[in-house]
Amino acid sequence: MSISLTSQAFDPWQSLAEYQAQQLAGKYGATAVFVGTMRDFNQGDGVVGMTLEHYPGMTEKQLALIVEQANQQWVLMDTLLIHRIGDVVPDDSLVLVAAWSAHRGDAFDACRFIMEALKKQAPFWKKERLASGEVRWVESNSNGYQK
Amino acid sequence: MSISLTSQAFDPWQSLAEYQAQQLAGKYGATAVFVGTMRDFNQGDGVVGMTLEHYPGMTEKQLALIVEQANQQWVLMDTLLIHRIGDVVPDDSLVLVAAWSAHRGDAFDACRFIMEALKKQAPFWKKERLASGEVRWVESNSNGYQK
Amino acid sequence: MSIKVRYFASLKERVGHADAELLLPEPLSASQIWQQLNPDLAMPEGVLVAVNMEYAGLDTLVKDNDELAFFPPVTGG
Amino acid sequence: MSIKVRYFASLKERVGHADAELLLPEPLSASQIWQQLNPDLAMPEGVLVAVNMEYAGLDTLVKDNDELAFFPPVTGG
Repeated sequence: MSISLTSQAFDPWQSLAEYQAQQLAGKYGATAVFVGTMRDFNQGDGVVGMTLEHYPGMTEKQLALIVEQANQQWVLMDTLLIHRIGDVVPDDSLVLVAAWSAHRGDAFDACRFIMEALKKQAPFWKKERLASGEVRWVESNSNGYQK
Repeated sequence: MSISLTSQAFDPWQSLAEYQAQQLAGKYGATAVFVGTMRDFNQGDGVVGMTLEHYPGMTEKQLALIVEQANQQWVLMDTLLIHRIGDVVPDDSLVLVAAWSAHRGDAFDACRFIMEALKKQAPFWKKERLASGEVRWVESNSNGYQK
Repeated sequence: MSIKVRYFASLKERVGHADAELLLPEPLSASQIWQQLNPDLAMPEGVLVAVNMEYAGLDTLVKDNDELAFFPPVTGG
Repeated sequence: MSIKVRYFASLKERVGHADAELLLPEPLSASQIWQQLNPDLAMPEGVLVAVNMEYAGLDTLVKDNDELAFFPPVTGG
Protein backbone atom coordinates (compact mmCIF):
# COMPACT_ATOMS: atom_id res chain seq x y z
CA MET A 1 0.00 0.00 0.00
CA SER A 2 1.40 3.37 -0.98
CA ILE A 3 -0.01 6.89 -0.71
CA SER A 4 2.05 9.82 -1.86
CA LEU A 5 1.83 13.51 -2.64
CA THR A 6 4.25 14.83 -5.20
CA SER A 7 5.14 18.27 -6.49
CA GLN A 8 6.89 16.67 -9.49
CA ALA A 9 5.17 15.62 -12.71
CA PHE A 10 4.68 11.85 -12.80
CA ASP A 11 3.94 9.36 -15.56
CA PRO A 12 1.05 7.22 -14.28
CA TRP A 13 1.88 4.21 -16.44
CA GLN A 14 5.51 4.23 -15.40
CA SER A 15 4.49 4.61 -11.75
CA LEU A 16 2.21 1.60 -12.12
CA ALA A 17 4.89 -0.47 -13.84
CA GLU A 18 7.41 0.33 -11.12
CA TYR A 19 5.02 -0.24 -8.26
CA GLN A 20 3.70 -3.48 -9.69
CA ALA A 21 7.22 -4.81 -10.14
CA GLN A 22 7.38 -4.98 -6.33
CA GLN A 23 4.09 -6.89 -6.06
CA LEU A 24 3.78 -10.53 -5.13
CA ALA A 25 3.58 -12.32 -8.49
CA GLY A 26 0.64 -14.46 -9.54
CA LYS A 27 -1.74 -13.50 -6.77
CA TYR A 28 -3.85 -10.69 -8.21
CA GLY A 29 -6.13 -11.26 -11.17
CA ALA A 30 -7.61 -7.80 -11.49
CA THR A 31 -6.24 -4.28 -11.53
CA ALA A 32 -8.52 -1.25 -11.76
CA VAL A 33 -6.93 2.13 -12.35
CA PHE A 34 -8.13 5.69 -12.56
CA VAL A 35 -6.02 8.59 -13.76
CA GLY A 36 -7.21 12.18 -13.59
CA THR A 37 -5.49 14.51 -16.03
CA MET A 38 -5.46 18.29 -16.12
CA ARG A 39 -7.51 19.61 -19.03
CA ASP A 40 -6.84 22.86 -20.87
CA PHE A 41 -10.43 24.03 -20.43
CA ASN A 42 -12.97 24.24 -17.62
CA GLN A 43 -16.45 25.73 -17.51
CA GLY A 44 -16.00 27.12 -21.01
CA ASP A 45 -12.67 28.86 -20.35
CA GLY A 46 -9.17 28.07 -21.54
CA VAL A 47 -6.94 27.13 -18.59
CA VAL A 48 -3.18 27.52 -18.84
CA GLY A 49 -2.12 26.40 -15.38
CA MET A 50 -3.28 25.49 -11.93
CA THR A 51 -2.03 25.40 -8.36
CA LEU A 52 -3.04 22.54 -6.10
CA GLU A 53 -3.10 23.61 -2.45
CA HIS A 54 -3.43 21.02 0.30
CA TYR A 55 -3.45 20.77 4.10
CA PRO A 56 -0.16 19.08 5.03
CA GLY A 57 -0.85 16.38 7.59
CA MET A 58 -4.63 16.29 7.20
CA THR A 59 -4.50 15.44 3.50
CA GLU A 60 -2.31 12.39 4.13
CA LYS A 61 -4.50 11.41 7.09
CA GLN A 62 -7.71 11.60 5.06
CA LEU A 63 -6.24 9.65 2.16
CA ALA A 64 -5.05 6.92 4.52
CA LEU A 65 -8.53 6.77 6.06
CA ILE A 66 -10.19 6.45 2.65
CA VAL A 67 -7.86 3.64 1.57
CA GLU A 68 -8.45 1.92 4.91
CA GLN A 69 -12.21 2.14 4.37
CA ALA A 70 -11.78 0.59 0.93
CA ASN A 71 -9.81 -2.27 2.46
CA GLN A 72 -12.59 -2.85 4.97
CA GLN A 73 -15.25 -3.05 2.28
CA TRP A 74 -13.43 -5.03 -0.39
CA VAL A 75 -10.77 -7.73 -0.53
CA LEU A 76 -7.75 -6.01 -1.99
CA MET A 77 -4.18 -7.21 -2.48
CA ASP A 78 -2.75 -3.74 -2.75
CA THR A 79 -3.51 -0.10 -3.55
CA LEU A 80 -1.50 2.77 -4.99
CA LEU A 81 -2.49 6.41 -4.71
CA ILE A 82 -0.50 9.37 -6.06
CA HIS A 83 -1.74 12.97 -5.99
CA ARG A 84 -0.03 16.02 -7.43
CA ILE A 85 0.40 19.16 -5.36
CA GLY A 86 1.74 22.60 -6.29
CA ASP A 87 1.89 24.01 -9.80
CA VAL A 88 0.56 21.94 -12.68
CA VAL A 89 -0.01 22.49 -16.39
CA PRO A 90 -2.47 20.93 -18.86
CA ASP A 91 -1.83 17.25 -19.62
CA ASP A 92 -0.20 16.71 -16.24
CA SER A 93 -1.54 13.72 -14.33
CA LEU A 94 -3.24 15.00 -11.18
CA VAL A 95 -4.24 11.78 -9.48
CA LEU A 96 -3.65 8.07 -9.87
CA VAL A 97 -5.63 5.43 -7.98
CA ALA A 98 -4.99 1.72 -8.53
CA ALA A 99 -6.50 -1.28 -6.76
CA TRP A 100 -5.26 -4.84 -7.15
CA SER A 101 -7.53 -7.72 -6.22
CA ALA A 102 -8.20 -11.37 -6.99
CA HIS A 103 -11.55 -10.38 -8.51
CA ARG A 104 -12.55 -7.58 -10.84
CA GLY A 105 -15.67 -6.53 -8.93
CA ASP A 106 -13.59 -5.69 -5.86
CA ALA A 107 -10.91 -3.89 -7.88
CA PHE A 108 -13.45 -1.78 -9.81
CA ASP A 109 -15.58 -0.92 -6.77
CA ALA A 110 -12.64 -0.06 -4.54
CA CYS A 111 -10.92 2.10 -7.17
CA ARG A 112 -14.08 4.07 -7.76
CA PHE A 113 -14.88 4.40 -4.07
CA ILE A 114 -11.41 5.78 -3.37
CA MET A 115 -11.75 8.34 -6.19
CA GLU A 116 -15.20 9.51 -5.12
CA ALA A 117 -14.22 9.75 -1.46
CA LEU A 118 -11.02 11.60 -2.38
CA LYS A 119 -12.99 14.11 -4.46
CA LYS A 120 -15.39 14.70 -1.56
CA GLN A 121 -13.14 14.50 1.51
CA ALA A 122 -9.43 14.94 0.78
CA PRO A 123 -8.33 18.53 1.48
CA PHE A 124 -7.05 19.73 -1.89
CA TRP A 125 -8.04 22.99 -3.59
CA LYS A 126 -7.50 23.99 -7.19
CA LYS A 127 -6.73 27.52 -8.28
CA GLU A 128 -6.88 28.00 -12.03
CA ARG A 129 -4.96 30.45 -14.19
CA LEU A 130 -7.09 31.19 -17.23
CA ALA A 131 -5.93 32.06 -20.72
CA SER A 132 -7.58 35.47 -20.16
CA GLY A 133 -5.16 36.16 -17.31
CA GLU A 134 -7.84 35.74 -14.66
CA VAL A 135 -7.10 33.59 -11.63
CA ARG A 136 -9.94 31.77 -9.88
CA TRP A 137 -10.59 29.05 -7.32
CA VAL A 138 -12.47 25.97 -8.54
CA GLU A 139 -15.58 25.96 -6.37
CA SER A 140 -16.73 22.37 -6.12
CA ASN A 141 -16.28 18.86 -7.41
CA SER A 142 -18.99 16.98 -9.25
CA ASN A 143 -20.35 13.65 -8.07
CA GLY A 144 -18.79 11.03 -10.35
CA TYR A 145 -21.54 8.48 -9.80
CA GLN A 146 -24.20 10.63 -11.47
CA LYS A 147 -24.40 10.91 -15.22
CA MET B 1 -10.10 3.56 -30.94
CA SER B 2 -8.11 0.37 -31.08
CA ILE B 3 -9.06 -3.27 -30.57
CA SER B 4 -6.46 -5.98 -30.92
CA LEU B 5 -5.83 -9.64 -30.27
CA THR B 6 -2.28 -10.65 -29.63
CA SER B 7 -0.49 -13.95 -29.19
CA GLN B 8 2.51 -12.11 -27.72
CA ALA B 9 2.90 -11.12 -24.08
CA PHE B 10 2.21 -7.41 -23.60
CA ASP B 11 2.97 -4.91 -20.86
CA PRO B 12 -0.31 -3.10 -20.16
CA TRP B 13 1.34 0.06 -18.79
CA GLN B 14 3.67 0.33 -21.76
CA SER B 15 0.76 -0.26 -24.13
CA LEU B 16 -1.14 2.56 -22.42
CA ALA B 17 1.83 4.92 -22.52
CA GLU B 18 2.37 4.25 -26.22
CA TYR B 19 -1.28 4.53 -27.14
CA GLN B 20 -1.82 7.65 -25.11
CA ALA B 21 1.19 9.34 -26.75
CA GLN B 22 -0.90 9.38 -29.95
CA GLN B 23 -3.91 10.96 -28.20
CA LEU B 24 -5.04 14.54 -28.62
CA ALA B 25 -3.43 16.38 -25.70
CA GLY B 26 -5.42 18.29 -23.12
CA LYS B 27 -8.87 17.03 -24.04
CA TYR B 28 -9.48 14.10 -21.72
CA GLY B 29 -9.64 14.53 -17.97
CA ALA B 30 -10.33 10.96 -16.96
CA THR B 31 -8.88 7.59 -17.83
CA ALA B 32 -10.30 4.37 -16.42
CA VAL B 33 -8.36 1.17 -16.96
CA PHE B 34 -8.87 -2.48 -16.19
CA VAL B 35 -6.19 -5.14 -16.52
CA GLY B 36 -6.92 -8.83 -16.10
CA THR B 37 -3.90 -10.90 -15.17
CA MET B 38 -3.47 -14.66 -15.19
CA ARG B 39 -3.30 -16.08 -11.68
CA ASP B 40 -1.41 -19.20 -10.68
CA PHE B 41 -4.44 -20.71 -8.99
CA ASN B 42 -8.12 -21.24 -9.82
CA GLN B 43 -10.85 -23.06 -7.91
CA GLY B 44 -8.32 -24.28 -5.40
CA ASP B 45 -5.86 -25.72 -7.88
CA GLY B 46 -2.41 -24.55 -8.95
CA VAL B 47 -2.41 -23.53 -12.60
CA VAL B 48 0.84 -23.55 -14.59
CA GLY B 49 -0.44 -22.42 -17.98
CA MET B 50 -3.46 -21.74 -20.10
CA THR B 51 -4.51 -21.66 -23.73
CA LEU B 52 -6.94 -18.97 -24.88
CA GLU B 53 -8.99 -20.15 -27.83
CA HIS B 54 -11.09 -17.70 -29.83
CA TYR B 55 -13.33 -17.58 -32.89
CA PRO B 56 -11.38 -15.62 -35.51
CA GLY B 57 -13.67 -13.09 -37.11
CA MET B 58 -16.50 -13.35 -34.61
CA THR B 59 -14.34 -12.36 -31.64
CA GLU B 60 -13.23 -9.13 -33.35
CA LYS B 61 -16.81 -8.46 -34.46
CA GLN B 62 -18.21 -8.89 -30.94
CA LEU B 63 -15.51 -6.72 -29.38
CA ALA B 64 -16.17 -3.95 -31.92
CA LEU B 65 -19.90 -4.17 -31.16
CA ILE B 66 -19.29 -3.90 -27.40
CA VAL B 67 -17.04 -0.85 -27.79
CA GLU B 68 -19.62 0.71 -30.12
CA GLN B 69 -22.33 0.15 -27.50
CA ALA B 70 -20.13 1.84 -24.89
CA ASN B 71 -19.69 4.82 -27.21
CA GLN B 72 -23.45 5.08 -27.62
CA GLN B 73 -24.05 5.09 -23.87
CA TRP B 74 -21.21 7.32 -22.70
CA VAL B 75 -19.24 10.26 -24.05
CA LEU B 76 -15.76 8.88 -24.68
CA MET B 77 -12.73 10.42 -26.32
CA ASP B 78 -11.09 7.10 -27.02
CA THR B 79 -10.90 3.43 -26.05
CA LEU B 80 -8.17 0.82 -26.12
CA LEU B 81 -8.78 -2.91 -25.87
CA ILE B 82 -6.12 -5.62 -26.01
CA HIS B 83 -6.82 -9.33 -25.45
CA ARG B 84 -4.33 -12.17 -25.38
CA ILE B 85 -4.88 -15.32 -27.40
CA GLY B 86 -2.94 -18.57 -27.52
CA ASP B 87 -0.65 -19.86 -24.79
CA VAL B 88 -0.24 -17.83 -21.62
CA VAL B 89 1.49 -18.33 -18.27
CA PRO B 90 0.79 -16.94 -14.78
CA ASP B 91 1.42 -13.17 -14.44
CA ASP B 92 0.71 -12.59 -18.13
CA SER B 93 -1.76 -9.80 -18.80
CA LEU B 94 -4.83 -11.34 -20.42
CA VAL B 95 -6.94 -8.28 -21.13
CA LEU B 96 -6.59 -4.50 -21.04
CA VAL B 97 -9.53 -2.13 -21.37
CA ALA B 98 -9.05 1.64 -21.18
CA ALA B 99 -11.58 4.43 -21.66
CA TRP B 100 -10.67 8.12 -21.94
CA SER B 101 -13.32 10.73 -21.29
CA ALA B 102 -13.76 14.32 -20.17
CA HIS B 103 -15.50 13.06 -17.01
CA ARG B 104 -14.69 10.26 -14.61
CA GLY B 105 -18.22 8.85 -14.42
CA ASP B 106 -18.25 8.13 -18.14
CA ALA B 107 -14.73 6.66 -18.10
CA PHE B 108 -15.48 4.37 -15.12
CA ASP B 109 -18.87 3.22 -16.38
CA ALA B 110 -17.70 2.58 -19.93
CA CYS B 111 -14.58 0.67 -18.84
CA ARG B 112 -16.61 -1.57 -16.60
CA PHE B 113 -19.37 -2.08 -19.14
CA ILE B 114 -16.84 -3.16 -21.77
CA MET B 115 -15.24 -5.65 -19.34
CA GLU B 116 -18.55 -7.17 -18.24
CA ALA B 117 -19.85 -7.43 -21.81
CA LEU B 118 -16.55 -8.94 -22.96
CA LYS B 119 -16.72 -11.57 -20.21
CA LYS B 120 -20.28 -12.47 -21.19
CA GLN B 121 -20.24 -12.17 -24.99
CA ALA B 122 -16.80 -12.24 -26.56
CA PRO B 123 -15.97 -15.72 -27.87
CA PHE B 124 -12.87 -16.69 -25.91
CA TRP B 125 -12.38 -19.96 -24.05
CA LYS B 126 -9.77 -20.81 -21.45
CA LYS B 127 -8.16 -24.21 -21.13
CA GLU B 128 -6.06 -24.60 -17.99
CA ARG B 129 -3.03 -26.77 -17.43
CA LEU B 130 -2.92 -27.62 -13.73
CA ALA B 131 0.13 -28.26 -11.59
CA SER B 132 -1.21 -31.81 -11.19
CA GLY B 133 -0.84 -32.38 -14.94
CA GLU B 134 -4.59 -32.30 -15.52
CA VAL B 135 -5.95 -30.17 -18.37
CA ARG B 136 -9.44 -28.68 -18.08
CA TRP B 137 -11.71 -26.12 -19.69
CA VAL B 138 -12.81 -23.21 -17.52
CA GLU B 139 -16.58 -23.59 -17.48
CA SER B 140 -17.98 -20.10 -16.92
CA ASN B 141 -17.21 -16.53 -16.04
CA SER B 142 -18.52 -14.85 -12.93
CA ASN B 143 -20.61 -11.70 -12.99
CA GLY B 144 -18.29 -8.88 -11.97
CA TYR B 145 -21.07 -6.61 -10.77
CA GLN B 146 -22.06 -8.92 -7.93
CA LYS B 147 -20.07 -9.12 -4.75
CA MET C 1 -28.15 -25.49 -49.73
CA SER C 2 -24.66 -25.61 -48.32
CA ILE C 3 -24.00 -24.81 -44.65
CA LYS C 4 -20.68 -24.55 -42.86
CA VAL C 5 -20.81 -25.72 -39.25
CA ARG C 6 -18.12 -24.93 -36.67
CA TYR C 7 -17.49 -26.10 -33.11
CA PHE C 8 -15.24 -24.48 -30.52
CA ALA C 9 -13.44 -25.29 -27.28
CA SER C 10 -14.85 -28.16 -25.18
CA LEU C 11 -17.65 -28.68 -27.68
CA LYS C 12 -15.15 -29.24 -30.47
CA GLU C 13 -13.51 -31.94 -28.34
CA ARG C 14 -16.83 -33.64 -27.53
CA VAL C 15 -17.98 -33.62 -31.14
CA GLY C 16 -14.53 -34.75 -32.22
CA HIS C 17 -13.94 -32.24 -35.00
CA ALA C 18 -13.85 -28.48 -35.60
CA ASP C 19 -15.83 -28.14 -38.82
CA ALA C 20 -18.51 -29.81 -40.86
CA GLU C 21 -20.08 -29.10 -44.23
CA LEU C 22 -23.74 -29.85 -44.65
CA LEU C 23 -25.90 -30.02 -47.77
CA LEU C 24 -29.60 -29.48 -47.08
CA PRO C 25 -32.66 -29.65 -49.36
CA GLU C 26 -34.41 -26.94 -47.29
CA PRO C 27 -33.62 -24.48 -44.45
CA LEU C 28 -33.43 -26.01 -40.99
CA SER C 29 -33.09 -24.45 -37.56
CA ALA C 30 -29.79 -24.47 -35.68
CA SER C 31 -31.04 -27.15 -33.28
CA GLN C 32 -32.34 -29.33 -36.13
CA ILE C 33 -28.93 -29.11 -37.77
CA TRP C 34 -27.28 -30.14 -34.49
CA GLN C 35 -29.54 -33.20 -34.30
CA GLN C 36 -28.88 -34.14 -37.89
CA LEU C 37 -25.10 -33.84 -37.46
CA ASN C 38 -24.89 -35.30 -33.95
CA PRO C 39 -27.72 -37.84 -33.66
CA ASP C 40 -26.03 -39.59 -30.73
CA LEU C 41 -25.10 -36.46 -28.74
CA ALA C 42 -27.75 -34.35 -27.05
CA MET C 43 -26.80 -30.67 -27.20
CA PRO C 44 -25.17 -29.81 -23.84
CA GLU C 45 -26.96 -27.22 -21.73
CA GLY C 46 -25.82 -23.65 -22.18
CA VAL C 47 -24.50 -24.10 -25.72
CA LEU C 48 -24.37 -20.81 -27.62
CA VAL C 49 -25.23 -20.46 -31.28
CA ALA C 50 -23.90 -17.98 -33.82
CA VAL C 51 -24.94 -17.53 -37.44
CA ASN C 52 -22.47 -15.63 -39.58
CA MET C 53 -20.57 -14.58 -36.46
CA GLU C 54 -23.59 -13.05 -34.74
CA TYR C 55 -25.38 -14.58 -31.78
CA ALA C 56 -28.55 -16.41 -32.80
CA GLY C 57 -31.22 -18.58 -31.21
CA LEU C 58 -31.56 -22.35 -31.40
CA ASP C 59 -34.62 -21.88 -33.59
CA THR C 60 -32.89 -19.52 -36.03
CA LEU C 61 -33.34 -20.80 -39.60
CA VAL C 62 -30.00 -21.27 -41.28
CA LYS C 63 -29.78 -20.29 -44.96
CA ASP C 64 -27.62 -21.21 -47.91
CA ASN C 65 -23.94 -20.31 -47.41
CA ASP C 66 -24.45 -19.44 -43.75
CA GLU C 67 -21.75 -20.20 -41.23
CA LEU C 68 -23.30 -21.81 -38.16
CA ALA C 69 -21.25 -22.10 -34.95
CA PHE C 70 -21.86 -23.96 -31.69
CA PHE C 71 -19.80 -23.22 -28.59
CA PRO C 72 -19.85 -23.42 -24.80
CA PRO C 73 -20.27 -20.36 -22.52
CA VAL C 74 -17.42 -17.94 -23.15
CA THR C 75 -14.66 -17.51 -20.57
CA GLY C 76 -12.48 -14.67 -21.84
CA GLY C 77 -11.15 -11.64 -20.05
CA MET D 1 -6.48 27.68 26.65
CA SER D 2 -4.47 28.05 23.48
CA ILE D 3 -5.98 27.23 20.10
CA LYS D 4 -4.30 27.24 16.70
CA VAL D 5 -6.61 28.29 13.87
CA ARG D 6 -5.84 27.70 10.18
CA TYR D 7 -7.51 28.82 6.96
CA PHE D 8 -7.02 27.36 3.49
CA ALA D 9 -7.52 28.27 -0.16
CA SER D 10 -10.14 30.92 -0.97
CA LEU D 11 -11.02 31.25 2.72
CA LYS D 12 -7.43 32.12 3.56
CA GLU D 13 -7.60 34.90 0.97
CA ARG D 14 -10.91 36.24 2.29
CA VAL D 15 -9.74 36.21 5.89
CA GLY D 16 -6.44 37.70 4.83
CA HIS D 17 -4.11 35.35 6.67
CA ALA D 18 -3.34 31.64 6.96
CA ASP D 19 -3.05 31.20 10.73
CA ALA D 20 -4.18 32.66 14.00
CA GLU D 21 -3.44 31.88 17.64
CA LEU D 22 -6.25 32.27 20.13
CA LEU D 23 -6.20 32.29 23.91
CA LEU D 24 -9.54 31.38 25.50
CA PRO D 25 -10.71 31.33 29.12
CA GLU D 26 -13.07 28.40 28.36
CA PRO D 27 -13.86 25.95 25.51
CA LEU D 28 -15.85 27.40 22.62
CA SER D 29 -17.42 25.80 19.58
CA ALA D 30 -15.83 26.10 16.14
CA SER D 31 -18.50 28.57 15.00
CA GLN D 32 -18.10 30.68 18.15
CA ILE D 33 -14.37 30.84 17.50
CA TRP D 34 -15.02 31.92 13.90
CA GLN D 35 -17.26 34.75 15.16
CA GLN D 36 -14.73 35.85 17.71
CA LEU D 37 -11.89 35.91 15.18
CA ASN D 38 -13.89 37.27 12.25
CA PRO D 39 -16.59 39.53 13.72
CA ASP D 40 -17.07 41.35 10.41
CA LEU D 41 -17.17 38.28 8.15
CA ALA D 42 -20.11 35.86 8.25
CA MET D 43 -18.90 32.33 7.69
CA PRO D 44 -19.45 31.53 3.98
CA GLU D 45 -21.87 28.74 3.19
CA GLY D 46 -20.33 25.30 2.79
CA VAL D 47 -17.28 25.96 4.93
CA LEU D 48 -15.76 22.77 6.29
CA VAL D 49 -14.31 22.41 9.76
CA ALA D 50 -11.52 20.15 10.98
CA VAL D 51 -10.23 19.70 14.51
CA ASN D 52 -6.81 18.10 14.78
CA MET D 53 -6.97 17.16 11.08
CA GLU D 54 -10.27 15.30 11.40
CA TYR D 55 -13.58 16.56 10.09
CA ALA D 56 -15.73 18.11 12.78
CA GLY D 57 -19.04 19.96 13.12
CA LEU D 58 -19.54 23.69 13.59
CA ASP D 59 -20.73 22.97 17.13
CA THR D 60 -17.68 20.88 18.06
CA LEU D 61 -16.11 22.19 21.24
CA VAL D 62 -12.47 23.04 20.71
CA LYS D 63 -10.08 22.20 23.54
CA ASP D 64 -6.70 23.40 24.72
CA ASN D 65 -3.93 22.85 22.17
CA ASP D 66 -6.36 21.81 19.45
CA GLU D 67 -5.70 22.76 15.85
CA LEU D 68 -8.88 24.13 14.31
CA ALA D 69 -9.11 24.54 10.52
CA PHE D 70 -11.67 26.23 8.27
CA PHE D 71 -11.70 25.63 4.54
CA PRO D 72 -13.97 25.70 1.47
CA PRO D 73 -15.34 22.56 -0.23
CA VAL D 74 -12.45 20.45 -1.46
CA THR D 75 -11.67 20.20 -5.17
CA GLY D 76 -8.90 17.64 -5.52
CA GLY D 77 -8.61 14.68 -7.83
